[in-house]
Amino acid sequence: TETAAGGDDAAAAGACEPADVTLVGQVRTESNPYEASWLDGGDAFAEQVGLTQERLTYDSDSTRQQEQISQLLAGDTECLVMNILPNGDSDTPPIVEGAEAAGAYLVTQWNKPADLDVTDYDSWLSHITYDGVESGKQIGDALAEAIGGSGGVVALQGVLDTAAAKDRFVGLEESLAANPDVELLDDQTANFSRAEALEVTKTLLTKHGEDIKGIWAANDDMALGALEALQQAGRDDVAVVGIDAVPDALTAIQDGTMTATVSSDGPWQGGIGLAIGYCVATGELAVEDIADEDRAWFAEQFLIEQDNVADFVSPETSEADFACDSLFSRSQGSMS
Amino acid sequence: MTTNLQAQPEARVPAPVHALEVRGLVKSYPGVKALDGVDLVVRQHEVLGLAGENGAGKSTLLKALVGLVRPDGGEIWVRGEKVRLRSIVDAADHGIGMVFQEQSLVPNLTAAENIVLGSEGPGVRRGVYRWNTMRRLAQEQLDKIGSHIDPLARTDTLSFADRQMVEIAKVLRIEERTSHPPVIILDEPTSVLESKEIETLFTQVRRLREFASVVFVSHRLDEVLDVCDRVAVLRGGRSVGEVPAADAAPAELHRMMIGSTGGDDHYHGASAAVRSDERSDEPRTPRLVVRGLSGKTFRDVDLDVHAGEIVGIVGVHGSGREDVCRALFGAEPTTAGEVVLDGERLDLSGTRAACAAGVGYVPAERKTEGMVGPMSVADNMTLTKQHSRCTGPLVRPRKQATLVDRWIERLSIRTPHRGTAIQRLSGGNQQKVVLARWLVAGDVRLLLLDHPTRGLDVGARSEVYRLMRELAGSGVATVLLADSLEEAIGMSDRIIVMSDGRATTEVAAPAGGKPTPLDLVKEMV
Amino acid sequence: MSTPVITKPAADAVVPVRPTLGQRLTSFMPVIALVVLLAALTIADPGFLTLNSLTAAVRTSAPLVVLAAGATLVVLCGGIDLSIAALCSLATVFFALWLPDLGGLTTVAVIAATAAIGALQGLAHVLLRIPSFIVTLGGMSIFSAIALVISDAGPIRVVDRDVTNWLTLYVGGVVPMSFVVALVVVAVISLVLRLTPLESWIRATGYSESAARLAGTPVDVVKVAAFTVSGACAGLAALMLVSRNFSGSPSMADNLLLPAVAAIVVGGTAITGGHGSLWRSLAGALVVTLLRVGLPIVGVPSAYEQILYGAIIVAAVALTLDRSKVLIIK
Amino acid sequence: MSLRDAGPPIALVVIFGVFAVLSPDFRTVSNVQNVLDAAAVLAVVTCGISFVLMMGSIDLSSPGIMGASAITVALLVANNRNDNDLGVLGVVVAVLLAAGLGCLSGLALVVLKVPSFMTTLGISAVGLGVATLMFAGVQPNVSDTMLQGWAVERFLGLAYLTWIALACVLVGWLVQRYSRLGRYAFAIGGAEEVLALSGVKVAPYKVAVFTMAGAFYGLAGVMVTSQLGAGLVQAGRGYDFSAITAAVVGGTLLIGGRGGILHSTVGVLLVTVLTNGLVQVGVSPYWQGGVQGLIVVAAVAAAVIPQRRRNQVTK
Ligand SMILES: Nc1ncnc2c1ncn2[C@@H]1O[C@H](COP(=O)(O)OP(=O)(O)OP(=O)(O)O)[C@@H](O)[C@H]1O
Ligand SMILES: Nc1ncnc2c1ncn2[C@@H]1O[C@H](COP(=O)(O)OP(=O)(O)OP(=O)(O)O)[C@@H](O)[C@H]1O
Ligand SMILES: O[C@@H]1[C@@H](O)[C@H](O)OC[C@H]1O
Ligand SMILES: [Mg+2]
Ligand SMILES: [Mg+2]
Repeated sequence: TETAAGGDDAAAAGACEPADVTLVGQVRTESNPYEASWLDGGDAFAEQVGLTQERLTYDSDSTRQQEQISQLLAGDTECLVMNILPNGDSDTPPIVEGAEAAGAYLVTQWNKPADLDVTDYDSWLSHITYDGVESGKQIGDALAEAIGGSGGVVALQGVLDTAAAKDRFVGLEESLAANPDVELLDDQTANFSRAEALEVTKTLLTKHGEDIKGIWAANDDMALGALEALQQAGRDDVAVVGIDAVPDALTAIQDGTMTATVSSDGPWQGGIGLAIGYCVATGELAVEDIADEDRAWFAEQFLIEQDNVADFVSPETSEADFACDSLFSRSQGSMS
Repeated sequence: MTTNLQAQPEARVPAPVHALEVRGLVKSYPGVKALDGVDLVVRQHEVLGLAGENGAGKSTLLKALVGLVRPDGGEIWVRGEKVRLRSIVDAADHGIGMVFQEQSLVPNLTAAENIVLGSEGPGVRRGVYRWNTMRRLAQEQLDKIGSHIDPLARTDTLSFADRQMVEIAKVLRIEERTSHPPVIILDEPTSVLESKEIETLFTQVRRLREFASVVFVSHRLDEVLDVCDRVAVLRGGRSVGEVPAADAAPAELHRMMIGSTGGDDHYHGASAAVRSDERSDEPRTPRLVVRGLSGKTFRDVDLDVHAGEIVGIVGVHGSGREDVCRALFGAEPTTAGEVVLDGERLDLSGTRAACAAGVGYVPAERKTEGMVGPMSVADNMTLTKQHSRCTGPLVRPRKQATLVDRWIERLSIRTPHRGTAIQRLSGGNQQKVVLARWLVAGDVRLLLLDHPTRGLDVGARSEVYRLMRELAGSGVATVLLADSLEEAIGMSDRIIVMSDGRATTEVAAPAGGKPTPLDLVKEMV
Repeated sequence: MSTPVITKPAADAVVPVRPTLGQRLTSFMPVIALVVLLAALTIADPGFLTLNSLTAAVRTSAPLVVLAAGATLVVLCGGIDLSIAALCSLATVFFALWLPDLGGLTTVAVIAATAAIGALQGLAHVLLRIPSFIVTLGGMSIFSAIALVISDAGPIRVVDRDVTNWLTLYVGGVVPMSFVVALVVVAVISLVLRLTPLESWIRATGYSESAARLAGTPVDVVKVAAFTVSGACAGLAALMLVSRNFSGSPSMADNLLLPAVAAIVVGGTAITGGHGSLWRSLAGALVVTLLRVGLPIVGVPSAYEQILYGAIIVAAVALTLDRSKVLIIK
Repeated sequence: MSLRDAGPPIALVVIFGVFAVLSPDFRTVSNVQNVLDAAAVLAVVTCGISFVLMMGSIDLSSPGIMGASAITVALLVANNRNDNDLGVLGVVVAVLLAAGLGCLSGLALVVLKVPSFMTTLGISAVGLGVATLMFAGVQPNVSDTMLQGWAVERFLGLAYLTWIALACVLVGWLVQRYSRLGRYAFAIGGAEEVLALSGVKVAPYKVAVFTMAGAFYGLAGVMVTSQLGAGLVQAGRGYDFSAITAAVVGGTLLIGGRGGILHSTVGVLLVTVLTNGLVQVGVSPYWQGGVQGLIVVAAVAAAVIPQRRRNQVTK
């Protein structure tokens, strides 16, 4: 008894005609602006090479993600390119192993167990993420500065069992260590959700009242929920920071109601994963030629505040971003 | 007796227009022809009795008359006009209404709402309730039958008999609905009433005759003959004849019902059929000894039942006798007392322990407590004594089939097949299956029977009596909550009178020395 | 008995009892629904009907089948178990945590633990008389909290794959072992029910609890047993997930709750209890799986996918539910 | 209210008391206001589901229906996606759409004879699909001042939304007590077959109840949109189970024919006080869900103790 799924033609790199390549982008849901823009970026890249992208969503449901992928890998995998947002860290290994066994080209983003090494695999071309510790610290520092270096803040955490949530919180702790007069009054989870953030913030506002000078949110959706709560409580003296640079957050920063966010470039993420896969599949790039530090890397990110927000309002991806010879130009270095 | 004292429409116009006429009505269910060409005439201003064995097709016929059963063939004529009754509303518009065999009230509504349900009239304006009007409407109906219940009481807080009164009050609303004399159908309305309530009901029925026609079903044949003007008899889904009530005897009716000259009249002769009495002299330890049993609704009950003895318990509503039975079966918590069965303490913590100890219980509420409706006759019959169909832990379908078929035969249960869902059987036949449940293994030592003959026809009833005696003969101790005082007297060797949760008196009732109903009633009040 | 008083009525012999074609069909409806769905997907995308694809689909369905099978017992008893998915997630964490110490015994230990937890819920239900909906809804949040805390809110890698590897093999090269195990679970439970009094006890409890109790059916024991098996199945499903994901995580199976309940209902088991079977849930789970993986793979856009999913599960139940067994549809 | 119904209110008082003792932050007036404000949306959803539960049916459609209505209202009032500015009319249309979806689940129940568990689950998926279609990848943000004002402006210390919720509870109570629809919904839960025997056609009432429930969910979706200032597909996430929990905890049982709007509202307050109190007393976020589950089970257990009987049926 041996495995039936998958082909034995694994990683026969570079054999595909451009027209034979199948492009698949998979995110959690199309009802989240950031993730929807990711798929749009994928479409843009596909158009650029005269193909279409198959858009898959799994509704934040890990099992469903696995199910879709194993079904996908049971089909024709020879020239299959997948740009995947794993739901959580633990969802990455089975995806990677499935792709490896089937010989499909895979790029993952955001979530990966730290000890899973991309260079151990042939089909898993690259893993891209933003440095969560760094972004958590950057907005922490921005928050500290906004409240004048001292005072109480509360933290809204993301989905507790994701690396993004944990890393960002570690970043906040680093920032707090560097700003000894800023006190963390409370931390609660609002699961990356705007609605939950609204409720939790309301409760925290009654609990800590005037002591709250700032709110640190692990993403912009929660920051926006917190802003609503502040507005409803008639508080305009509280600084709010988030991460993701979603359009609404940028508007809020322009208006001055929000202090800072960190850019995550959805359209670029949607395109770049497919571009890496496409270049390898069509033989323009060989896996062996990808430098080890480009197999798992942090993408460039920017702290966005009122003074530079105008530069980010309409994120543009250019064809040049996806050219086979400049795929890794946004790298900020290898994940340690 | 109620011979035709009331004004009958004597004026015989050439073609008399009947209130209701049925011609050749046919209805089949999978495996059974419930109606096989029934003809029936209901005259204006008469009370027509409908008699027949369990499963003869009475309920089916009546349901067809109120549009609940769509007949396969035949005709229904109302006041000389051929009709098709599509629904109960349709029937009501034709002036036909019915009180069903199984109670049909919404338990969590008030009595008033139940009475006007579906025809609230001025009680609801533009979808909005007018509670005062509603109460008044209901009160009018209740007044008709002289009931004193609070119209705004929730129905599930009422006693069974009061609920029956609510049902009758409800069907009388039909008077308000039509200008013609209505036809009111009562399917076994008395089976759960006390004698006083029955009298009230009969007064009502006689009153109704003045402006309506009534169809009345009961298995108590003397009662049928008492209240009806004429009795029609069904057998096997066919009309087999009719008799004027004035000059018929129960035995004659019974003969028509079963289609042969049946044996002795078990109904009235019950007390005659009593077994050997040699054992009455020497004292023996009773099989069941109850001492000081107390619970929510009863206190300090002492009770002895010997092997082979049938002990009846009588008492009015609220006497607590049902709860004593349930307590002995572990289905009702007790607060004090001791129960010993055959020298061993009986575990009252649950029904399972009771079953294991050889106690059997037949509840009064057959539909909800006695049977599992969608399950087959066979599975209902072997539900308790699983070992009777098993070898070791394994079910043996063949063994079950043989066993069940034997009991179907033995108790003459009318069912197309042992695999038929029990809910498709007539009430009486359902009851036989429930009773058989305790007998299939032959290991029951104490039987607690709460109204075991409720809804049974005369034949089935005497069959059950015979069975009870046979069981007693084989040493089973029986506690009987009888359906009527006569039954209690006829079947019991001893009768305990309960009132207010206490066993007050004990009356011996040996064969040949039976008390009269009057004797008992004296003890009860 | 002496003289027969009641004559056998002639009517009994008239109409032979044989299930009508319609009745026969209703018991096959879940399978028919499955075939129709498969055909529709194949028409939408002819590439869908390949051996590889079917193999992947049944492999995918295995944990869902097991979860649904266990919960079917609870539903047949007239209750519901909303905790299966959370318990399954918790079990993946147990497995990952215990594996280093217990090695080969982990499988047994995890299934025993979830069975015990299931039993505990059953006991709370029958002893405290709390509706199963509430007990298991509470269980759901309690198990999630425990899983979150003991896992330190993150996935735990399973490095030693030897213990779960057998589940990833293929029987005869095509049938995934995990699906075979799921089939065995369904078959064994069904057989045990069929061959022993358990089936009639469970049905009686589901159709009419008070009648069952007054007939001496061990209602409470039956219910606790159903919850225990349901818990054990959650443990087994966890094993399958771990074998597939190489890790345990506190929310891994959480999203399988509604699909599992949908599988039970789509199979035609009455949510009110009494009527239904594990085979029906098996077919239901396959239908649900095909919808979950099939619709996106044949290229239905995600918004339309949800609309289609909603419409199809309702249509499937309309097809499979035997209404002669369930008089009132709530 | 009979003694039988007293359990949940007592539990509410006890839990409130315990938190008040444990946390000075909890027992402030502003926190009580906060609890009431926080209960508003759940109260409206629960109003709708209570009628369904009273019939003995179940309703899992609120996530989808709320999502669809949230996006609809956000796109119809003044917003950043288009030039619509329908104001109150937009709210009405969203509620009507929601009522239409509710009506669909009712129709599927009575026409196709599919259990409500499934029809509402299906309709929820359909609603989410419709919402996702309208969402089209770009967050619709509300700039309508009326809608924004509902969440911000206050009357007697409570947000307008809270007053809307109170009005819903009142309307629900009147419907339940004085309308044929309400009483029949109650009766359907008590003995559906009997209504048919009395010549009442239950199907239209069932459809009407699901339609009314849909309308309540629609209004709740609008309220969430007002609070968040944006139309979210996920506006109704989790409200299905929390509304059922609240209703059951308050004594509107799943078997039907029991409880009612006031019972359910007590349940809503109980659940909201719990959520708020656990944060106030500083229970770790990891444990909050678990503690809440435990207390809900305990509260229901305590509430059923006085009603316990030997041969009681518990499903
Ligand atoms: N819904 C049904 N499905 C199948 N068979 C039925 C159904 N209703 C009645 N029957 C069958 O039709 C026959 C007539 O039943 P019916 O209830 O009319 O008898 P009945 O005369 O009222 O008996 P009882 O005195 O016991 O009430 C019985 O054999 C019964 O099993
Ligand atoms: N006042 C009375 N006069 C004559 N007989 C009576 C009287 N009260 C009760 N009986 C008889 O006593 C027996 C029991 O009466 P009843 O009708 O109350 O039984 P039941 O309905 O099963 O009892 P219960 O409803 O106690 O709770 C019956 O045989 C009934 O005929
Ligand atoms: O907002 C994003 C969140 O939805 C995802 O889970 O992780 C990355 C975050 O930036
Ligand atoms: Mg009858
Ligand atoms: Mg009585």
